[in-house]
Amino acid sequence: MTYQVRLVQFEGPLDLLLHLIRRDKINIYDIPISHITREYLGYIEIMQELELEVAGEFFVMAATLMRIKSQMLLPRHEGFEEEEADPREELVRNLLEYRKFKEAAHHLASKEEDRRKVFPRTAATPPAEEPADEGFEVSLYDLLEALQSVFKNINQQAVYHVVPDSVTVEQKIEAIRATLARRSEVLFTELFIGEFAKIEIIVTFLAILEMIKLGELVARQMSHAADIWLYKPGVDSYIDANGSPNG
Amino acid sequence: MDENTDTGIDDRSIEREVEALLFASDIPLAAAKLAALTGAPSSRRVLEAIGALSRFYGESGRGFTIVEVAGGYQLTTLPEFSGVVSRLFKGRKKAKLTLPALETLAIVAYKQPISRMQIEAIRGVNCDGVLATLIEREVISISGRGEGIGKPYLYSTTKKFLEYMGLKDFGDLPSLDELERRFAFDAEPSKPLVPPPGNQSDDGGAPDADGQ
Amino acid sequence: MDENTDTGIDDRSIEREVEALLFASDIPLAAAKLAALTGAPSSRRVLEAIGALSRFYGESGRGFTIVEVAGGYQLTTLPEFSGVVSRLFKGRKKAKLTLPALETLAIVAYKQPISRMQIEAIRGVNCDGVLATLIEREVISISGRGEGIGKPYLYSTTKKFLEYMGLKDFGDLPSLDELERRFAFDAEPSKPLVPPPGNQSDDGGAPDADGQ
Repeated sequence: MTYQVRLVQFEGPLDLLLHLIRRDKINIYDIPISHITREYLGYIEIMQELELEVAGEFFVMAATLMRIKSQMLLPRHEGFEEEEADPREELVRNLLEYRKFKEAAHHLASKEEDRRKVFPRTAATPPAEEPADEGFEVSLYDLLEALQSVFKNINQQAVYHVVPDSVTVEQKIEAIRATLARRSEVLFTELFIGEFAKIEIIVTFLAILEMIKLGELVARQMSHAADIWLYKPGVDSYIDANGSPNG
Repeated sequence: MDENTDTGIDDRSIEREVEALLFASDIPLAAAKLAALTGAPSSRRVLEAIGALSRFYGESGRGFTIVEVAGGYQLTTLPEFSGVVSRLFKGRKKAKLTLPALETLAIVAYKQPISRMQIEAIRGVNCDGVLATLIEREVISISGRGEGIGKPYLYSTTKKFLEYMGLKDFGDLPSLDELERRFAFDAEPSKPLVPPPGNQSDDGGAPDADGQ
Repeated sequence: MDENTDTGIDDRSIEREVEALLFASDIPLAAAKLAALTGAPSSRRVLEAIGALSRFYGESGRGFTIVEVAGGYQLTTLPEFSGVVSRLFKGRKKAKLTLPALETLAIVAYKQPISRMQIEAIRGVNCDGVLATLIEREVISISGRGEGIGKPYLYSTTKKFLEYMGLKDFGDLPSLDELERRFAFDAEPSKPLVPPPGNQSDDGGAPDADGQ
């Protein structure tokens, strides 16, 4: 019996129905609903006998099939046949739609198979960056420590300011870029001067982090607990946001 | 960079830079991107370089070649080395996608952007697990939210989908019509039981983009 | 495989397999490993193949070469292309999170667990899309449900958030809870110096009404 092997392969009720249609060479546009319902229920029974877990969707479909079957048995009104919807219509549409994608899935499977035979480069190792010149690069931990003192500072001032408009990280990045265009370095704490709203400080902090990530900023200090300075790294091969060479 | 010169030296230097870039990249690179990075005067010049490299690899019997995939170009090993390279990656290579995953992926590819509910309406089964797998494999991603109750997430395929399948672009996939025609052996009903698609928009599940 | 033959054909096939392996590998491969994978009769034979490949790359002016590193062999671009290749990677770093996403991430990081409504109250704009992106990027996740109407989902950052922020010294870091205490985020002035928020819900400056 090939049943057991095949059963577990059905992905859902539509899959099972398509299998039955193919197996019994049924015209999908004119499904003998009594026959297909009987076969379908037979499969579900076997699945249960084998104590396979039958997903709820299979039972929903069983109910649908039985409803269609009973509708088919109702007498048809003479002369109105044209306008009366065939009870099978929706099911057939679903089957046709599903079948297309099942075919597409097989197509993808063969593409996947072909592609798995070839291997792209995996070693995407960026070239080493230039070594740090003075001091050492600070970690996120150091930056968070520094941020902490910024917060302490405003808490002591106990001033509650409202930011006029929501400040974006983008705007902050622009502001920091502008500062660094004028000067080669800036104190970490300096960037927070005049900022009292927490959200604004957070946004500034995030802007600094993002610029460090993007390689636009380097944070260094001469020793732990010393002031943190932010520098512009080497400017030679800088690329702007549009990806066009700029240096 | 330089003016558009037609000296062989310039061509050769673009070719070498293109080669170095393709070699260093782990993702396909578009011709326009390669042109911008190398300072080549045009994408056409880049394509010439790619053609020249490709011929050279073939003639000199390299173990790799250049393929066009996901809207760009990529170096890959030749299929004939699949055995030996697979041995290298043994145990490390990700499993093939399962049939349910491929089915779901196919639906997303053809109907994107599409919600989970809409996918489930087509497949007739719950798709939570498969969607999570596909997102994890980075072949689909959440691309937005739909209208209606709960503003459902909408899913679309990623660039990595094309790369994973080795497809140049979506035109590389058979059209839905073409897929349907593969079943032409089915006896057509004398009068169509199912009306041509496109004129029922009320079933809530089906997106309306399936007309073509 | 075969007996140790000294025909050129056999050498050439080992050479091509070695090339395909070096090409595809993400780590340096030792000669012995290459011998085992290709079925070359000896490491010496592999070294000969590597030598031949290396000479060929040099003579034909390839953009890459073979280097010996960490006890193995690896293909790598030539130093002269480091400029153009680093532009490639620099450009890529940009494609990380968008700025609205970063802003939302900042709010989640410092106010977690937090609902979408609360985030939107701070940012003053709809955050559906960004939240979906952040979830997909696995830097935040749904961590529970809040009180009140509809029991809204609450969002928190994930471990991956720390990785994303470039955190190397993971273990040394204070937990976010600890950070929050350190930053005394919710410690508002005991007597508010300005009227409580509510009359300026669009400003992003008054996120604290939800305190305790």
